[in-house]
Amino acid sequence: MASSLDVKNIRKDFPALHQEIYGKPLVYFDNAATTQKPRQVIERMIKYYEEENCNIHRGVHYLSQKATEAFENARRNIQQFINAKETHEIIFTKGTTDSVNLVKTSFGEEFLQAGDEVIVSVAEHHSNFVPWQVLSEKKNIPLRIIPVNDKGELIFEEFEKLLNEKTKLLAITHTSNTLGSIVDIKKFIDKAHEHDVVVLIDGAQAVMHKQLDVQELDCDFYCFSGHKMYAPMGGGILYGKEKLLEKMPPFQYGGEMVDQVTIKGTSFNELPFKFEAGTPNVEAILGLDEAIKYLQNIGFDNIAKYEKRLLDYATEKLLKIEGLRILGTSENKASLISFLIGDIHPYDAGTIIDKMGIAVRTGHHCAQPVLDHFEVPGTIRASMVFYNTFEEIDRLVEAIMQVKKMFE
Amino acid sequence: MASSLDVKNIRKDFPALHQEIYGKPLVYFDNAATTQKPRQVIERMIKYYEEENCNIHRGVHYLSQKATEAFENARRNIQQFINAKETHEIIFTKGTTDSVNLVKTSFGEEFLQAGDEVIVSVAEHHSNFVPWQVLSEKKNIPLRIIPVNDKGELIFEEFEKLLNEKTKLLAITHTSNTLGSIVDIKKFIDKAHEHDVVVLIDGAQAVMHKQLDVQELDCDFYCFSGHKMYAPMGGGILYGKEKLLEKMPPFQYGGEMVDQVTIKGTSFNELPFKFEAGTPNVEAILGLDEAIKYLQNIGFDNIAKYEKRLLDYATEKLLKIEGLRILGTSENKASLISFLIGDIHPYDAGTIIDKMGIAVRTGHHCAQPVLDHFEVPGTIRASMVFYNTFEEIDRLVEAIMQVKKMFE
Amino acid sequence: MSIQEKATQIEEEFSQFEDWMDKYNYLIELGKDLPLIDEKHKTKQNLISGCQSRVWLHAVYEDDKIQFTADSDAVITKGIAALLVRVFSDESPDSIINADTEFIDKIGLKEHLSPTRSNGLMSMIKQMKLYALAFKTKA
Amino acid sequence: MSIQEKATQIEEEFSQFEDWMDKYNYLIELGKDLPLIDEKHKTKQNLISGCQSRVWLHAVYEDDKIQFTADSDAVITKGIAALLVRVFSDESPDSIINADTEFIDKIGLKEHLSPTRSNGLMSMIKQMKLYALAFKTKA
Ligand SMILES: Cc1ncc(COP(=O)(O)O)c(C=O)c1O
Ligand SMILES: Cc1ncc(COP(=O)(O)O)c(C=O)c1O
Repeated sequence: MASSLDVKNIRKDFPALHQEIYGKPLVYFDNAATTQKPRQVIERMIKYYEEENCNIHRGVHYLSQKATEAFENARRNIQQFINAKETHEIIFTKGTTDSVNLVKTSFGEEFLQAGDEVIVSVAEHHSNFVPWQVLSEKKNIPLRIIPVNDKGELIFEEFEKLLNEKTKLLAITHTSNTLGSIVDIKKFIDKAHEHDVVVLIDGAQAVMHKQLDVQELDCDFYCFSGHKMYAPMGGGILYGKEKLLEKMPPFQYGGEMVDQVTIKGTSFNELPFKFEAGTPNVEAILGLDEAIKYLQNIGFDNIAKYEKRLLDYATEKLLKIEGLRILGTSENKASLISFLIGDIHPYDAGTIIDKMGIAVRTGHHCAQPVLDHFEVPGTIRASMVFYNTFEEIDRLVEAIMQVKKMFE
Repeated sequence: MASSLDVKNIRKDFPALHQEIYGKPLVYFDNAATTQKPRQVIERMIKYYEEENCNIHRGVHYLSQKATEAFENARRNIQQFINAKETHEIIFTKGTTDSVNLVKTSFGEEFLQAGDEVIVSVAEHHSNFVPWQVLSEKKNIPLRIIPVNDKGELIFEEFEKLLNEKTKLLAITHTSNTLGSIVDIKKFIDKAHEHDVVVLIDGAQAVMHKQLDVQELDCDFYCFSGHKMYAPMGGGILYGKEKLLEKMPPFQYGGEMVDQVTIKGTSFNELPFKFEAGTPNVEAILGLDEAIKYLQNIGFDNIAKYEKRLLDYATEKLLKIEGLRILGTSENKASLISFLIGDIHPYDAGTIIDKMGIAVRTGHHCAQPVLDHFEVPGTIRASMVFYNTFEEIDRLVEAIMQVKKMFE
Repeated sequence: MSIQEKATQIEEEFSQFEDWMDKYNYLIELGKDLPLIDEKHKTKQNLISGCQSRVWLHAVYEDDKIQFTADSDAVITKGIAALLVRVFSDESPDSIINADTEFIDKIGLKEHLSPTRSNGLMSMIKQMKLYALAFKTKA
Repeated sequence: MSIQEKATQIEEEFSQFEDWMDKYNYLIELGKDLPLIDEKHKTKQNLISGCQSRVWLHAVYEDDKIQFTADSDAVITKGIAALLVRVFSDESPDSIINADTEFIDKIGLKEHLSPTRSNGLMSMIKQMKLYALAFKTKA
């Protein structure tokens, strides 16, 4: 394990970072949308297709055996990575959205009744907001919304006020994709559990920045996506406590999730297969396994320290720009910055910043409710990870100065 | 376009075919489970991750634009490939199972009522059987089952008898994954439409063997998987007629499928995005696009002709083996053979055939109802495609002789 | 001037720019000349809501010609809207229905018309054609 | 003989085979020696249904020892079941609970014990240990 972070060498692992965009070296600051992949992950996928590709489970032949072993081994590694108690508490999904929808369907629609209440926060990504809103409308389950303060932090006291004996589920983000605020979820989970409230955490923006321990957190469900943590697209995780997963009905039907089928009726396979209908995306899961190894090899401490330095440097530099305003100013923040430049529209700013070779995201970041709260139509978001550099931040500052020159 | 099929050169495109298993060159006859990928497809994926990887849609920056264009371009190509009328009739899913479940949820649960009836066949893969069985139980919708004759063909006259004014949906396979029978679905579709019955076709085993035309067939839904047609895992297609898709509610919630979200309520995006929640698997779709190009380049006529020759050769050779019995003897058959060797258990046979370096599938092939019908616990299935050879069939025959020697 | 002539004129204007910055500066200027939609027509009904920027569009029909006015909250969107209004305004429904927006590609602004970019411009063009169709049927 | 001794004995028996075919032929032979489950115990309750093959398992407890009988519809599964029965039968609940199945790996049949292979053998081992546990608590 490297004792500190050698960004120059790390960048060599990421082929996509060495491109030119409009004749300028690419600066990739759209990591919260999706991360680039290290060659180790790409090579793992190639190896899979060149040497192992096979439909897994239940096959008696060599390749099937080998691919199944690799796949189930990945499940064990992911279990250890998040410190889940049981291997079968790791359910493979398409991504965070799929994971949340699974819980909405197999837990929410099944066990929540009219009159029960669900609590979310105003800072949720649509993927952890709309499913509950739809459930709320369909089953007449009031949706309670935790507000944020001016720094963009979930207000714990307001959450406490929303809690009552009707509350059955709390679904909140670990880290806001728009404001960057890291929520002290342990505090929310403990409080919720005092009232026997089941807790789902959207970890899509958290799990790549800091070592996770679901047993310590004691959350009931935890969701995340592979593609946001240096793994291929199309793979995600739902962690759920065995006790809950056991009693939930399947989400989709067909393939591996079935035990016995007769024209009279069907019995379902055990965990985790019960929730994994259809041919699984083996490639994406093996890639995720490899990505986790890659991160562990760099070391989560090193990553966290370096990303904090990037965040501090960028914050300082950006705040020096006249008229620039940062949304989300919690002390406990992931390395992403949402900002506005005076009255300049994010679309205008984004267009020019792009022309300068820098990929940032503009718009509502699939989190309209919290932008409504701050009364802005959108922001510019620069999200940085361990392969970004201080020089890249300087280039962003330059680009912003250019934007100001053109639109002010 | 090649005028006929040059298998020697084609095999060079498939790295996975050039492996040794137990010291013997691999014979891959498990193509109905999943196919191997040509290097063109693998290279497309690598290119994506090295040069284009990005979260698509709504991004204003260069990479996002480029990836979005490639993605939407793939949608247009797939539309043309199956001759759908509109681009937005192509919905990207995880695979066939996901596609069928989408229709089960957004059409079945929404528009079918207690007392309505659904017709499936006994030859369905679990993925097109269990969803309807579960719906049937949940909503009290009788499930009617089209039987097969001794050749393993769906009996059209029996289907006609099952049809009545209560029938609302017909969900049948285009090609049986266990028996190989190709269903004359046009006949079933026309008959069903006479009674205003909506028709879903499971094309998982059909679309890689023969050119498809959904407008000519006039089916209402058509489902297939990328990984069974030389494309990466994790991508599939639901084709649906605009008129039906328009009125169906979303399947999952979050991300791209949303239009406006407020804490008061949410409006949904238009087709096809309405059904595509969460970050899509761009890589899998670009890979599918490339796989289709690869197939078109060889030519579907060439593929069909060659695969027919393989099937005829294998059938002839296998039938010469004493005690060998083929399940599924329709004249109109895909290039796969399910068989039993005397009283030898498929597991025993499969284990030995594997040791001889040949990948076949044994067991119930996720199609238990039809095996119950034939009163066998499972079969051995060899499924062949255009990269297989006559010599490989000879090796299978040898392996079967070995099995007989050991167990008879 | 016909739609085609106006489009060619715009292509010529843009051909003088050597770098993207001059082009965008000119676009910003053009935005300022956009015949602005009357405040009273800036209604919810006339709003085209993209997820990146918003566009308002209004149309009047007189003497077999349509006159468009528009606005946007983003300056670049406004500049492109100005180009579209300039080309499509003062034209008959028929010529609008048959017109294409090739010139936008040619002057290197194609990316802003991507259907998935969601800045309101694609919907604006669609809306302009719908107006033309509606006025034609009425006429 | 202890479980460990029996396992070692099996390893020695298998070490004489040079190729897989001899090994499987021997396994087929062993299947024939499996103490077959009495037809009357071949009940649904004693059935372990894998999706590849099926296994029946029965257990009796006498003098602090468990005796297993079994059967399978597949010959190779039966051979491996025979090995498991030979090692685990005539042992005390405690030794069964603590035993492992390393010897199966060592003689190169590991693949048949893969939890996802679904031939009934993994569940058979689980079931043997559950019997041991049950008899122990009863004792
Ligand atoms: C006929 C048929 N339908 C459905 C499926 C399910 O496809 P998938 O596992 O890709 O969802 C398969 C393949 O396993 C199949 O052969
Ligand atoms: C906080 C948060 N939740 C959920 C999601 C949805 O993830 P995915 O699109 O991978 O399903 C995202 C990313 O877009 C996110 O940032």
